[in-house]
Amino acid sequence: MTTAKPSSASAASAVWRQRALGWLSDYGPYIALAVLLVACAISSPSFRRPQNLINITRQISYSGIIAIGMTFVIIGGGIDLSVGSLLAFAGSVGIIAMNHCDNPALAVAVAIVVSIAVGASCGALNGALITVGKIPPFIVTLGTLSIFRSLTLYIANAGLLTSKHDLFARFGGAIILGIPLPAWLLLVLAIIGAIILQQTRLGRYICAVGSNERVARYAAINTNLIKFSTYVIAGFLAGISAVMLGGRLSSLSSTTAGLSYELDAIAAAIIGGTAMAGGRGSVIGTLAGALILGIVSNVLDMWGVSVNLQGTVKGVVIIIAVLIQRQR
Amino acid sequence: MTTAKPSSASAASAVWRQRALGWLSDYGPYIALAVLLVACAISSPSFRRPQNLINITRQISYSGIIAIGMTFVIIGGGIDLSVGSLLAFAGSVGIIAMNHCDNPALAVAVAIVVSIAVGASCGALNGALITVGKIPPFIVTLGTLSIFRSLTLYIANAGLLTSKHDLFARFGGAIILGIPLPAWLLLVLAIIGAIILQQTRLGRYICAVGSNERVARYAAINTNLIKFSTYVIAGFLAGISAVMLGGRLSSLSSTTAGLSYELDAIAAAIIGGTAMAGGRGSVIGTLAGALILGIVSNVLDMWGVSVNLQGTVKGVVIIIAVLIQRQR
Amino acid sequence: GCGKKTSDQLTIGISIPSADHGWTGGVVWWAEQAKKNWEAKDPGIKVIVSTAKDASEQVDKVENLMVQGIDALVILPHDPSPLTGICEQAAKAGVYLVVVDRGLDKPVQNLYLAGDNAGFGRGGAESVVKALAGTGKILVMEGIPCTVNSIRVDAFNEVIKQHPGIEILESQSAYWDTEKGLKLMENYLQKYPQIDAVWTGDDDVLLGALKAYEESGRKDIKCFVGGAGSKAIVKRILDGDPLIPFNVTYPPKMIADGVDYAIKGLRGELADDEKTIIIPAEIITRDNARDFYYPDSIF
Amino acid sequence: MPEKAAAILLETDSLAKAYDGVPVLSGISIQVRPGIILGIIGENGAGKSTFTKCLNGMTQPSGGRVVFLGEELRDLSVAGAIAKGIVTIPQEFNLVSDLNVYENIFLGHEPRYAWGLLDRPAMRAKARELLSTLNAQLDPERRIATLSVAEKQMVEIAKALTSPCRLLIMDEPTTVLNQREVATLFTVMRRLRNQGTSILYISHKLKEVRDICDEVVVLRDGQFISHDPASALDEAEMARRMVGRDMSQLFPPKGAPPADAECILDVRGLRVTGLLHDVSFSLRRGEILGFAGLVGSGRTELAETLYGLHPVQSGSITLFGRPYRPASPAQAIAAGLAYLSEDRQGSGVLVDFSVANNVTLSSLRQYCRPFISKSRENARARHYIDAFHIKAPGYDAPLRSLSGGNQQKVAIAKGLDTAPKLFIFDEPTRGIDINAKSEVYAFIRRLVDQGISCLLISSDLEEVIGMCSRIAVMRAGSIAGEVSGDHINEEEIMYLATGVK
Ligand SMILES: Nc1ncnc2c1ncn2[C@@H]1O[C@H](COP(=O)(O)OP(=O)(O)OP(=O)(O)O)[C@@H](O)[C@H]1O
Ligand SMILES: Nc1ncnc2c1ncn2[C@@H]1O[C@H](COP(=O)(O)OP(=O)(O)OP(=O)(O)O)[C@@H](O)[C@H]1O
Ligand SMILES: O[C@@H]1[C@@H](O)[C@H](O)OC[C@H]1O
Ligand SMILES: [Mg+2]
Ligand SMILES: [Mg+2]
Repeated sequence: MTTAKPSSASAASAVWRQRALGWLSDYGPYIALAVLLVACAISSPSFRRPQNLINITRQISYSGIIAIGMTFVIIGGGIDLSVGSLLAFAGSVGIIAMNHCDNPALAVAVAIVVSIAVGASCGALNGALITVGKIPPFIVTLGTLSIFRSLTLYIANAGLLTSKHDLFARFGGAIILGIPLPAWLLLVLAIIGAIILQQTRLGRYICAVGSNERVARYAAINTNLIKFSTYVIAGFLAGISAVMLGGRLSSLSSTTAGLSYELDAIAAAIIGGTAMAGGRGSVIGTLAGALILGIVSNVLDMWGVSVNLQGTVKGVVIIIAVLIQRQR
Repeated sequence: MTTAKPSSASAASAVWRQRALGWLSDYGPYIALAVLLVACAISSPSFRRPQNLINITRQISYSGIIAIGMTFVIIGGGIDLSVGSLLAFAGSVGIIAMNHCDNPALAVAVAIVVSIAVGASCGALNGALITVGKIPPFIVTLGTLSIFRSLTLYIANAGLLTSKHDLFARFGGAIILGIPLPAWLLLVLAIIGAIILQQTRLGRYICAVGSNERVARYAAINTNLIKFSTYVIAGFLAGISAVMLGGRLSSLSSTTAGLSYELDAIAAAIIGGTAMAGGRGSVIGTLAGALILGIVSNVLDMWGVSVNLQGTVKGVVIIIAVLIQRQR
Repeated sequence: GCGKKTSDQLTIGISIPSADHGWTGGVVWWAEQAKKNWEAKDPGIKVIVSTAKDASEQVDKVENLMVQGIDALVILPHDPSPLTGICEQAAKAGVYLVVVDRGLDKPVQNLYLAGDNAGFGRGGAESVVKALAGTGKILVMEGIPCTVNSIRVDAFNEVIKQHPGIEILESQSAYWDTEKGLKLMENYLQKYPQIDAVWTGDDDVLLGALKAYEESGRKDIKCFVGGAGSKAIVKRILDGDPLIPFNVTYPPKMIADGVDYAIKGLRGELADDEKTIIIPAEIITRDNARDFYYPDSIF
Repeated sequence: MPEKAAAILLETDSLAKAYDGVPVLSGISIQVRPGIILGIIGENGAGKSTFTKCLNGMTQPSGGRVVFLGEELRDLSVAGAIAKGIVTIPQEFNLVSDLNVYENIFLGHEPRYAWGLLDRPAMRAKARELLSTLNAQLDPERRIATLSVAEKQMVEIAKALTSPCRLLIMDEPTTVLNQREVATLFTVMRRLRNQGTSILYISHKLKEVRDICDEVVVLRDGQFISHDPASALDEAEMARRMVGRDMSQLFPPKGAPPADAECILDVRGLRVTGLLHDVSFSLRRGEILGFAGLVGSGRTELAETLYGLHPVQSGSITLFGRPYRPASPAQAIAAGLAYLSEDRQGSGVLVDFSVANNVTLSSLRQYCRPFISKSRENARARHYIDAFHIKAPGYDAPLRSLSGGNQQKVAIAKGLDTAPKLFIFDEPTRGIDINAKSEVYAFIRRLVDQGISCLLISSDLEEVIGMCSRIAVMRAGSIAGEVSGDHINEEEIMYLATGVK
């Protein structure tokens, strides 16, 4: 009996091809980021100015912080369309609360605590409707997207809510070691997020639930609690982002604050390698995804591309980034 | 050996409860619609005026037509976030094309053909990226949402595109037997859609692919072709909706036409009983879902509810409508 | 005007864009204000406020108002062409029509009430020219693309063209949005080493642009010109901010004025020849800023 | 080698398949004559399913040729295979759970009216007819989601029989069927064979292979081993060729618990709405209590209730001397229970997770202080890989790349890692090969010897009889009776399970 061995040359090349693709898929977002950075720096002198790079870190930080939460939600098998509206709502309530305090330091503290508390509670509401109410996440958060925005308009009379304390603006605009505070926060939160995701039980369980909820339930994981927690995390981070954004402008527009941040956050997570179907993803990848989006948008301004066409470039970047990773 | 029979009383009541819930879930949208209609008619004299009811049918028809396409896409296991932008793009190209014709009748024909062709082709692009490119539908259509809108802004210089033919407005505003043309179209398209979904192989295959793609593939169904076709259908219907909307307004705004129609369409489909995860759904249910949303929005106006709070009511309606159906 | 209904119950419908940015937020606020004031003052009057996120929704909303039997419609159209048809229908049905701010394609209205958009653009341009003494590099941040925006930008460019010493570095849309203005300005500050003046055509955007400039620590820009007289900017003028020498009014209160005119019109208190009322674009400077400062308004 | 008949239906020539460059099949050259039933046997991961997938278009071979009716098949698609008359009943279920029975049976080739619309009455009638030839009482209108595993298998078989078929591939069709259902299936298979259809029949039940097959091919590690008439091989010889050495004893010696062993589990009058009615039994330390019964008799539900997955309606449970009413699997595990589920991929293992991460899924708390210690996790995984002879590229390989039997071992390891005192096995050897089976049996025996008690649910009567000293038989949600000691035999169990002699 002759056993035809697969030609070893072709097998070896297949192995290499496979490895290369696997590698591309694992490190894809980082390679893309590096290539993009170099290309932009070469093509635009304004782009490579240190201050511009610092600006980019701040420009991405608000939706980037939200994208971290989105990463958890998506890995857990869900989606949260409400985070943008939630940012506006949490921030508005925070500003209203702070304006009731006369002591500036206290007022800022109140804004921080209230915004984050509102964010986390509204996230908990999403989570409860999804787990206890057994309604698909897309629907729940589509509903609360509308509800949170509408409540914001209502409490702000559809206008702008302005903080009466200058300290709030100084806080939101703070620069530490040359880097803006929100950018620091983004970095720190991303590191904490990465540790939670990779090194803790919660993170492992989130992956398990997103990968196959039934298996997770049979493995004695409280799947409802895990899913619930991802929405609380997302809401909590939306609250943090709201404080930073409100502090930056010392005010929030009830109509436009956070508008369509959810789409940017989802795009960042996906570009960063998180699987839309859940079960797999990385917070640092999301950070890279947010940077890619931010750099593209920045360099288009630097190149003077018509704003009308910027959406096309953004859309193409999203699709291509994912296309490259899917080749595995 | 005696086999303990289940206590027949409790078993019977469980069976009844099961049946009642199953029934509620199957006919839920229609019952909700009926209850809503009666409640609104009783509570608001303006609501029950015949002209108002006719107005509602037109008001829902544009996103309703899109919702039919969305139903196919969702049942097939996908999602199409780009339909709103696609409406704007297809309609804008249609108006530009028609303005090149001098004969009014020919111009209207050109607008119809071009809009529908652009809609179907862009739908085909979505479908190709999803099936051949193997990119998740959410990502592809998130990208094309951005791309189609941006291209519309570009060709329209971010402004308004106005038809130079009055016939177009007369066509879009046509009333047949007391009912507006787009409402007729919605009805006819829904019936055709329902027949396709329930009585043809295509419809059966869409359900199969949405329920379990692997199984469908092993049943020798060309799953890519089936998924592809759902996006073409969605694009085609977005094209039809674009013509009707353009005709109605005699113009299209590149910035706002069709904006967030995708969310209304998704909401209508889900309220109408289509399963977010695919595999199950009904076009007539979607029609009921669109009517529910349209009636709620209309009656809030009639009741004089604060405009800022209308979003809250809409969000709550979406969530409750689905909550009732999930009780099965 | 049409029928003189003094003693009758009058229903006024207001149809406006939803608060998609600060100024429209102001419009919504003033519309609610008009409703509150009139209904408190005159039991014979009912005001219904209706907002719409885009032109096609606005058509639906006007239909819904008409079903409710309005006697007058005060409308600030999203865009002229899409709303012309339905307004024509309303006028035919005998509704007293007041069009505010953005005009229609056909003059079917009883009264047109608007700010001076051309004057708005011109005023901005002239003050920039004056501050730069005829030479310098400027940036333009346009608004949401619509008629109002193009009238203003065209008028602005018209004036600038006559001053060859002034170079427009770039003209992009900031969508009348503070955050977008902030980001755009941050990027421009990196891109252009020398900027002499900025015209944002809107005070919301101006707030963002100012913030970016202040944070950059640069000192080259001589003036920022916005417009519409938002309370935040008027306050800074009042406080003597050297960067903001000037502003043009464009009061969102015009929607409330529209309601007043509609009621007068219905009651036959308006002269029949009063067809168009242009609210002049008033120039705000440090000297008269106090007259334009409404701390209680939301805009 | 079998004597050559006039014509050859199918011939493979040096067929090879590699996944990601790793060869899983090489040099397979086999001839299939028309009108025979050819058994294909081999250990888990031997490449049986892969071989059939190369024939039915589900995957493309990476080397060699397939010749069907004298024509070489190239770039074969599933549709192409079906069109040529190559029909498959795959190993994992292939039904659309949102559609009903008849819609599934005709999926892909629905009868239609002249104008293209579906002919539902015809589908319904034909489906009913097909099912009755299989002796399956099943309403064609029922949704797949509501069917039991065995019912689904019947639908699967009916589906395969709708298309005209020259080569029928059956990948472990009987794992979920009871003896009567198997007998019906065999009747159908013989009928098809007599009509000229050839059948490739894959099974780990060697007795069945001997009963039904005309010829037998043995694969081992992706290599062809032998092709003989079935009559030439007995079960021991089949097992020897599969494994490559002598298989002495499948079942370990039975050990009875000491007479004075304490009762650790006592269930009295247990009721679960709609599922269980008045279930009572008890279990002593170091005992294996078997649960037999027809499919759908409620054994899985009983196990799941003990594991905290269904709310108890009434009745009492005493576990280790304490009242026990679990509200969640977490409470069950805390009380010392482990449960191996019958639905491996549906609720047992995460196919995207690595071996290590699967093993620690239920016991992760032990590896956290407070961060997960990956090295301890990996060490643990290596331990199980060695102890159970799990064939895996490494502890970090995703389960997706393991064969069914090896996935099953990982699932057992996962339960074991919670250090249970009572282990419930639900169909522990479903779909695993004889070698792995004997390992699992030995393994269960070892657990019991260490004082862990077991409930063993199985539809394989040989298995419960071989392993248990006492067997509870369930019927329609309650316990129909118990057999023990010398009374343990198939007749007695079937009598209790069906209620007829
Ligand atoms: N899609 C795949 N990717 C990588 N490896 C695979 C894939 N499918 C199967 N394998 C590997 O190929 C080998 C043969 O698998 P196959 O499923 O054919 O075995 P089998 O004989 O059917 O086993 P079982 O009796 O457990 O069903 C196994 O080692 C398995 O790990
Ligand atoms: N989702 C469902 N909906 C309705 N009935 C169901 C559902 N799942 C199972 N059943 C029914 O519940 C009963 C018990 O099913 P199951 O097959 O789990 O029992 P079992 O005794 O564990 O069988 P097995 O021998 O396969 O382990 C069956 O009659 C089955 O038809
Ligand atoms: O929305 C516009 C506003 O921002 C501008 O300042 O004035 C005119 C309005 O239409
Ligand atoms: Mg197999
Ligand atoms: Mg079972």
